[in-house]
Amino acid sequence: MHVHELNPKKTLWVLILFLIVIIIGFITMKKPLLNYQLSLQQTTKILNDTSNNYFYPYQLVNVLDHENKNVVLIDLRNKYAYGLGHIPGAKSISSFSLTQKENINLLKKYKKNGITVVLYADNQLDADGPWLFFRQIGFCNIKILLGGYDYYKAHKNNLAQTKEDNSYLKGFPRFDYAKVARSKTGTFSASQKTRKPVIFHRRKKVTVAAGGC
Amino acid sequence: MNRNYYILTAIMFFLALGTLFIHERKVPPEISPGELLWDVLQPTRFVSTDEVAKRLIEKDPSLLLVDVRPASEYNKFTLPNAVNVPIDSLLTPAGQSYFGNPGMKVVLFSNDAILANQAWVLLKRMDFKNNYVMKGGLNEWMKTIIQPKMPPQTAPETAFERYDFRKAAHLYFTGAGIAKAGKSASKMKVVFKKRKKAVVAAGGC
Amino acid sequence: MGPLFPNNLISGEWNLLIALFIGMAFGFLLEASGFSSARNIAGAFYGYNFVVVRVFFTAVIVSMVGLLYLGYFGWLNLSQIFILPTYLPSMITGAVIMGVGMIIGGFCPGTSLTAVVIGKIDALFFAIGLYLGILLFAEGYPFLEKFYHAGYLGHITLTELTGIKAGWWAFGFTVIALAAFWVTAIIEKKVRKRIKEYKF
Amino acid sequence: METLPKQKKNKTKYINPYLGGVLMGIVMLISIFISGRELGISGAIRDSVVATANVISPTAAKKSSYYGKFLKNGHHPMDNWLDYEVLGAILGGLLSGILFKRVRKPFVERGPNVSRGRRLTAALIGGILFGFGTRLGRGCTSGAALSGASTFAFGGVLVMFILFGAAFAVAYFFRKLWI
Repeated sequence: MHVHELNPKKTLWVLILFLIVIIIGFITMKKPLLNYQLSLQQTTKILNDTSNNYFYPYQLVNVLDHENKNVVLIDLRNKYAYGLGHIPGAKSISSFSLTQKENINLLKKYKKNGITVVLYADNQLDADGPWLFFRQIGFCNIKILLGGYDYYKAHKNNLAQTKEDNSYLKGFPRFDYAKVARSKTGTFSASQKTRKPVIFHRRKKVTVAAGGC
Repeated sequence: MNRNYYILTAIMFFLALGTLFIHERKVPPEISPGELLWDVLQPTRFVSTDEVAKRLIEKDPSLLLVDVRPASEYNKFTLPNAVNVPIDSLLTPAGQSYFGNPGMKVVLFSNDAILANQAWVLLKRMDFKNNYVMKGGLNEWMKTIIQPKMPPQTAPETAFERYDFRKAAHLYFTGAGIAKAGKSASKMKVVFKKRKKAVVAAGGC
Repeated sequence: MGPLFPNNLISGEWNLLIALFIGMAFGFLLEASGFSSARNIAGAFYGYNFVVVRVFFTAVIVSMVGLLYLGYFGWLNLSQIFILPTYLPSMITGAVIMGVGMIIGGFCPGTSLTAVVIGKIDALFFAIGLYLGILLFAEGYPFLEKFYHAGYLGHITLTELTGIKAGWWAFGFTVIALAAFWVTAIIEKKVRKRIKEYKF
Repeated sequence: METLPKQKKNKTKYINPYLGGVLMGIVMLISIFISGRELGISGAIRDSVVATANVISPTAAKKSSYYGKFLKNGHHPMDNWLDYEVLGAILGGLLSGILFKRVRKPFVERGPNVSRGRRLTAALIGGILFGFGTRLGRGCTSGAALSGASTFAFGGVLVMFILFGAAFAVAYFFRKLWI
């Protein structure tokens, strides 16, 4: 009675079916155009690297004189704003078309040729997101124009002198906060005293299906 | 022995061999670069200082302010009830515990919006939702809430309404006049819940 | 996208209905592969019938390899699946007791149930024994509780324990299993020649 | 399910063990894909024990440190994934038995050198041992060893090797039962 079918023909068919499913998986798998080149840890490290991250307005002088041919300016604002006025020689790639393949390939070409790409928008903040994104996917040749177009527009004619100016720099307190926010009656502001104790709650690592036998 | 057994053995062997060359998913989960770029381009993450002030005055319990500046600056001054998560501690479990809690809206701020925005991008990459960036940061806060400027006479009426609100907020946050009331009232306990992605079925062994 | 239920993609009721169908497929395969016979199962340990080893290890390697591919394609979030927790001393003891129980009784729980429904009285006795054994454990639980919870290592996987990539484990298991299949086929042939009383 | 080739001389054939294995692996993958967990049997028997205890004496069962664990959430102890799965397994076994004409009048299957009484006693003792072991091992051959090992769980692999190792080690002493 204990007879097993010896020919594994059906087994073969089932395994081939399994193989086909896996092949389908490989074919349908989205091959991302972009991949992270920097880990999260590496990304936090580069944030303070001012010399590689920033392009200062006074550095534009060289570029506008066509002395420095290794810099390409990219205008991230929309076409309309670009049409109203832009830094001479800047290319218009509005931020929403950044994901397009040809734009990515263009950036890759620049990277290969050692050309520095300077992103700008109206202000630094608008270009900051795209800039940090491109740094994370491995474009280390991308810088951000400090002050943005607004600052350029205001100081178009005296860019060289802006070296002494620091009003476009971001990330510094412009006020002595504690002093300014101090109440006129001499007591500290509510914020100083009511800071709540720091309580750490560990985020649950994963949600797991229950199981067992 | 049947020839098919050799084929079976070979298929299984190469399938298993293939597993050596596929990488495993990253932990913690990261969203794909394409999604990240799309989210980065959305301006919806920015909230104004007025909005934050309003929520603070209303004592919105779902609001959590996170100061991403270094601890030294945080210790000098910060917004009411803000917690400090310097940008390099975003990757630690302790730092991450503040984000992605259900029902909580987290507003990040720094001196300007730049650092907070960068923190937001990192958090987005780690797939944390419901995070916002206070536009203009503390500098803007000082300019608009602590030292509001009277709009010119030609300004529209809404500008004056905003100015009135800012004046009131100024009194509230500097403690001028209503210091005592503001102080005790703004002591809010924020209750965290553990972040849960999905329901865990009961059971087990 | 998967697993569907923990990600709330299907409701709890559907999950239970699907459990029924998955169980049906499992029971069907157990019975159809010959696990409903105690002599088939015990045969693996006397060298005359390696059906248990074949079915068992084929299932393990197919599942292991498939799991890694599914995870790679993004179809399945591997961090969301249930991982058996490890309690060293109690699991080792339990496994030894189960091993002895299997050789005496000739079944394991799943196979005994499928054997009961096709009319095997020995399987029925085994199933009653299972019930009594668990009852015994439940009644004796207060004395065993400390031992039961000792040596807890968490829901730990081989990769977490050793730091070796899961792919290597899958590959290693597959190679060992495939080798075992060929070796057992040879052993089976030799032993069957020797045991004359065993009718096939 | 595929049909088997014509049976010779009324002999029932089992499917090729590798076919069973590959299909079982695929069933487990489907189970993981849908429910995030794999197969298991012994937990359902535990649930039936708990349910019985609950029927006999609900208050005592709730107080008991073991039964109480499974009666906490107010569900009926038999109302969970595993129990439906085991119900399915029983139906599936019946289905296969009918399909391959293996369902028979109740009989005792035994080795050539063992009496019916001894076989049944051995089955009962084996069952008691196995049942006791499943609780310590957090699952049976399907729940702990098969499902555990295939999800790379350390505990599963441990149980798998020790279970088969122990069975192999003591097999010699019980050879009279089987050969």
